[in-house]
Amino acid sequence: MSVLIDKDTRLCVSGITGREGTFHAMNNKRYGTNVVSGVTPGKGGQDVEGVPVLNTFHAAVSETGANTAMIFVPPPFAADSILEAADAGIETVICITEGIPAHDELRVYNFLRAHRPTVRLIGPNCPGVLSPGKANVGIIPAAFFKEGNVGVVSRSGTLTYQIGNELAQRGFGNSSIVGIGGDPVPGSSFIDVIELFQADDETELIVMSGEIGGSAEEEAAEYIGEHVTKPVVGYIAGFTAPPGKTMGHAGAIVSGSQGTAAAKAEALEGRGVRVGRTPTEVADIAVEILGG
Amino acid sequence: MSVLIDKDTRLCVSGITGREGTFHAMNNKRYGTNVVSGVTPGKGGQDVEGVPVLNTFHAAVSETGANTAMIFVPPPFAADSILEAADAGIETVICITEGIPAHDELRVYNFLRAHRPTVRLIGPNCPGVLSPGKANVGIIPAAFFKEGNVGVVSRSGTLTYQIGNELAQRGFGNSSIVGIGGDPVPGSSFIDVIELFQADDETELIVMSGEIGGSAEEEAAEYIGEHVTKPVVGYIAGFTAPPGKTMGHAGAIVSGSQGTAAAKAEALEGRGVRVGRTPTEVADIAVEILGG
Amino acid sequence: MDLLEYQGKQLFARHGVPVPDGKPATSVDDALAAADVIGYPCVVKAQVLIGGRGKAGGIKVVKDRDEARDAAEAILGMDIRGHTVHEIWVEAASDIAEEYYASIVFDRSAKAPLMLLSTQGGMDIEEVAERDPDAIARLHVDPLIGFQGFHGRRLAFEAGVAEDVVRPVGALLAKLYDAFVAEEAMLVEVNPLTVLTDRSVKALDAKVTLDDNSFYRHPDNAALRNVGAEDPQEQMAKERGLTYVKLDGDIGILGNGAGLVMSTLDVVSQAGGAPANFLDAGGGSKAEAITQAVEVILSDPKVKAVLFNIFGGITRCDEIARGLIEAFDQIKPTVPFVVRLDGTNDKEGRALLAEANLPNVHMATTMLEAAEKVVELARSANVEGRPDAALPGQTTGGTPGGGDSS
Amino acid sequence: MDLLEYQGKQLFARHGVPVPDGKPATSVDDALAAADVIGYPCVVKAQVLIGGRGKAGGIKVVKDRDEARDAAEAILGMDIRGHTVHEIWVEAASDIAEEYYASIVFDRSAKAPLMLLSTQGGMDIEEVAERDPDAIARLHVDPLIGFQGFHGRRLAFEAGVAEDVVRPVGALLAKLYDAFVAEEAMLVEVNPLTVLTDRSVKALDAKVTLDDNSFYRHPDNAALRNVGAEDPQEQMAKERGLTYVKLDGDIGILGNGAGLVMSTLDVVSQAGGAPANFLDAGGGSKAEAITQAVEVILSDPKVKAVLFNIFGGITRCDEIARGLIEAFDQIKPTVPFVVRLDGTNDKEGRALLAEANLPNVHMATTMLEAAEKVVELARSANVEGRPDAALPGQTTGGTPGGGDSS
Repeated sequence: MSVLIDKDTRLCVSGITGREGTFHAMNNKRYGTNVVSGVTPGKGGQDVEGVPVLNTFHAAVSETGANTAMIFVPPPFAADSILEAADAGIETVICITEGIPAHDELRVYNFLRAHRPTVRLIGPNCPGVLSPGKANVGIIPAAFFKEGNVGVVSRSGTLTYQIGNELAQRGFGNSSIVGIGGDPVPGSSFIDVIELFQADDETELIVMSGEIGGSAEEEAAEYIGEHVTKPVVGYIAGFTAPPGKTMGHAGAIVSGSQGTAAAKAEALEGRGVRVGRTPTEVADIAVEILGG
Repeated sequence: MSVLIDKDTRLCVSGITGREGTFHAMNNKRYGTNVVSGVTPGKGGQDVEGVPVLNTFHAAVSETGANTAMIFVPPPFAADSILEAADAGIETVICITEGIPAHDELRVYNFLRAHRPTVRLIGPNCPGVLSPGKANVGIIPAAFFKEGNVGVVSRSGTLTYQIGNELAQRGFGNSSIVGIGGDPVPGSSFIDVIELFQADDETELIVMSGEIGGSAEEEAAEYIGEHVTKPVVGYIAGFTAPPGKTMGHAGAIVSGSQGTAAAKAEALEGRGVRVGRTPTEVADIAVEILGG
Repeated sequence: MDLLEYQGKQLFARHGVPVPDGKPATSVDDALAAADVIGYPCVVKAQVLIGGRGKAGGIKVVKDRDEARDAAEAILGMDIRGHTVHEIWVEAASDIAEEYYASIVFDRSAKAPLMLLSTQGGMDIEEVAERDPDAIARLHVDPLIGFQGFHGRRLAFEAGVAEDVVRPVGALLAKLYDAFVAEEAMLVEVNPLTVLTDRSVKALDAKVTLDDNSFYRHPDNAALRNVGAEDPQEQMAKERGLTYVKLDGDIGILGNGAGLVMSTLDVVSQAGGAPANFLDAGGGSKAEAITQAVEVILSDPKVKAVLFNIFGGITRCDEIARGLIEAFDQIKPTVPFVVRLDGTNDKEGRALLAEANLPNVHMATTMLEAAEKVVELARSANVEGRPDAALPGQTTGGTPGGGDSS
Repeated sequence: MDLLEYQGKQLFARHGVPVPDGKPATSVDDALAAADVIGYPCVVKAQVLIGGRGKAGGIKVVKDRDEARDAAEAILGMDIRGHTVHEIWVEAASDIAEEYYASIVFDRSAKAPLMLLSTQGGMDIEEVAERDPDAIARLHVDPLIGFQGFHGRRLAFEAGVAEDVVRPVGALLAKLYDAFVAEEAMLVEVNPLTVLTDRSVKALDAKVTLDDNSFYRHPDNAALRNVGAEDPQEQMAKERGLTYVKLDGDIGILGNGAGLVMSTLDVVSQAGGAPANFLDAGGGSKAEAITQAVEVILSDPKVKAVLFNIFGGITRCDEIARGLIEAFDQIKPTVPFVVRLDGTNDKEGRALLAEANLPNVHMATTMLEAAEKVVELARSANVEGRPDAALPGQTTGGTPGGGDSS
């Protein structure tokens, strides 16, 4: 098994006719992802290297049976595209777009939770989801990862690659890699994804990679302490980040005494989660637990 | 048993310090309703004939254990008061106020359904709820009704009294009388209340009194056909109402060919519901079914 | 409240919905001045709250001042299906390439605004719906998130609007939704929604119904009340704060509670009578309101008999009786009354009426009995040729047992 | 982006939040002209993005023109905790009866705006929260229904504001919420929120943080960028569209991906080094961006060594290598570089660098190794007393193995 995406994924890519959209859609397709369609308003009827383009997500669902969306449109159009996908009945929406206004994210998050509770949004501002050997939706470079039993969930893209690569070098693969994104209001939290990994037969160990800002890691620590029986290894980036500065990700900011890396590591360790101080150490701990 | 209100009802009255608010709150209290408090912003600390007044519903819940609200404030303040009651944790909100803007009702309805799904709103623009012998919340003149096994649900106040009175004259009483109100977007529909009566041990027969406008009666007919095993007697007012005219209730309007009394009666009869042509005939049918 | 076309367009314009330039006028001179400013050719349009203006000759394209004068003269004062034209709207002529249809309805069943879009504009949408339901794209907007870009695109693509105007049509729908929400409308309809030959998109007609209950926060809308277009009795009732609807018959009806009054109309009809009005005196009516209500009912010259059907809840029957006595004192009605008083303080009310011994007032004990009695009285009045007018303060005499003479 | 007090007040005023009259000024003359219009007494306030202005002498009440001149002269150019005062705000004096505190925070955990109200205004709210948490009333507003009247009343009653101002304080909070949502703020804070002796309610200070990502639809807010207050390197980076944060150390850092760069800072610190900056070259960086990034990093005269830590995903390591080669060609850096290239096209990238044989560029195979190496190089540069400036285009020579001489 795996989480969120697999061989049953039928992907529709919003923004497929853009340069980046085409590039990554085709990349995902080459990996084996079942890319059934794309959406670009006004380009319905065209195709992108054989993948049909439709005007709306509603048409993509009814005409191509899409069940998963990848959002690859610029920030002014992203919230609309997410809502459209959800309205059309898409179950899993993975939004890569970076730079969506925080108030848009707030509205989308609250609307989906209350009005479209069965829809799962991953991202925005995330690298996507990879289930090695099954499907890749997003921009995660699949070559660094192989099938295995480590589930990875992370706020950061490159850091995920770094950790995944170190695991791979030690012979371990992944059930799924989930980038939840670095924005202030991610559609899915650590808890949401950890819950999936806990329920996933294939996953034997969970790596969660957090960073400064917000309290998602603290909340995850609480949740892990109460609900997770699988071993979890943590990492937190940003111990040396100064307060009041946004560190690249819109969500990565220490506000006053809130959201520090130290507090997050402490919260995790307080719940028995081992926290590596470098990506290498994370891989070492994972290998040690799995008895590599 | 009874529905919505009973001896466990702990009522807080919004607008208790107004002339009408005081009159009906005291009337309800004399009937035996447990009126625990009232809310009037700025008059916290006062009392109305011994009933403590608080500034907010939150205080009313935490300090007086209120679980039911009666809203008796003018239209510009009613939506706010309903939302406040729901936010404070009140379970049953009964709104008497007439003249609330339809768009306010739309927002309140949709918000409560999705974000406060455990809150039940009765009204607005309704006479309230009476469970004879147990509690009275609203303006229904309790003297015309006695305890019994007929559940009544109605869009109209006086018509309810008329029907209830005719039943009482024939020796039949009521489990509960529920006025759902005559507005375009009632908080609870016929279906919501019929579902309660169907589940209520005491209720043996259900009378639903509808009127022109909307499609609530047609939807109820559908529901009754599929889910209701108890006998239902119907009444529809407005057979002679001209199209395009609002007949007193904001919701009572035939729009084009939509919402006519004939169509509603037909829908009910199509599902095996006997529909009386006059209030007297409704009482006669009920008596006949109950074998009086 | 329904708005006239031009009021609707002015409301649209406030929210950025594109409409042709235009000016309202109530005289031929004003119309000519407007046409001169707007330029020729232009369109002179009758402003009435009824459809079928075009067929009735209420819309004329004019190409110069003379034609404008002829059109304004012909249209002002014209009767269109019972509506007299008091105002006209002079509007720039449009070079139309396509006619679409768009509307937003307050959908009570779905508890959400329902948006409709069709490329078959310019005709009655109910006909289109019957003939070719697939020609109408429709969707509900969740009021908590509001109109999103995708709503407009979906409607436009599903309705099949021309590819080059998908975007402007979507933008117009967004503005229309803004107007619908901000002005608290129950209906906004644009028929036709036109694409001009320059491919710009404009609302060429406007039908707007506003929610009267929202007027306390929209004083501008409240002021739009098109008083001239209202029935004189309805206007009189409105001024007195009464809920009154004029009907065609000859039996005046007063009751307390909308449901009970509607039911009373039905029962009177079943008894073979024809109600002259719907009048809900409301809950907790006081004597003064009753007196005013009688005044309004009797101001309709067709009324030959009046039925009071009261089931007192909050309403106290003694107050009703006092109001009726006062009305007889002030107005001295010449038509017979049937009164049914039940509920709170009914004994006291009946006692008061018995004591007052009003002329030609008949008591009934049930709704059905009351209905049958009033129908009978109205019928005999017709037979005896009661004069047509019984206006307040006016004594007509001649009706059996009525009038101030008794 | 953080706004200056007066920018915040102007933003408040647009949404009806009551603020005292005032005018901004950047010179003593302008300040005097402003004060003359506003009238005396008035208040001259330093506009800087840092707290503690009052204690530092940056706020002065003046009762006439002479005092106004003295104040403006003293405050303009003043240094307040490292911030130079370039602008002042001249404001009508207020007769204060009570000082409250109000704010709205974009609460990421609750995914909703969090509103705070306290009667203990005029002091640091975090201190109040610690000393007397019950003194702060707080509630979340569901963003789909927005601020309701009851939110304002509940906050006001729970905070214990004076009974006579419950209503105006609630009204102010409603407007503040409007501003928060309409301007897409991450924070709006009013401290103090004052009740004047005439019992009117006014925002006497304004702290506003806007969401930079929303600027595409708020061109007016985007234009507010208080460029003068920004660090020169950060300004330079912004112009080039780079994500850069200035830090205190001497090791320049470049990586791809915010998480990886944060992690790199941490690892360098663990190795005993002090990063000079955070620079995320982003996903899919092209050679040109890398060249510009090097320029920005080296514009900081404190930088003594630079670490490139690249794990290529979308980013191709050969593009990074090309950018670095180009940067050396254009800028001719005089400080040592440590480069770790991993991921997509890493072999090609390393081959390009090997071929280019750039002066004083050291390759590393892991992040840890790279960090240790760069720390060592920076340390030896310090020991050898490298000159302070290494601005682009400027050749300094003297550093071992660096410079254009090699």
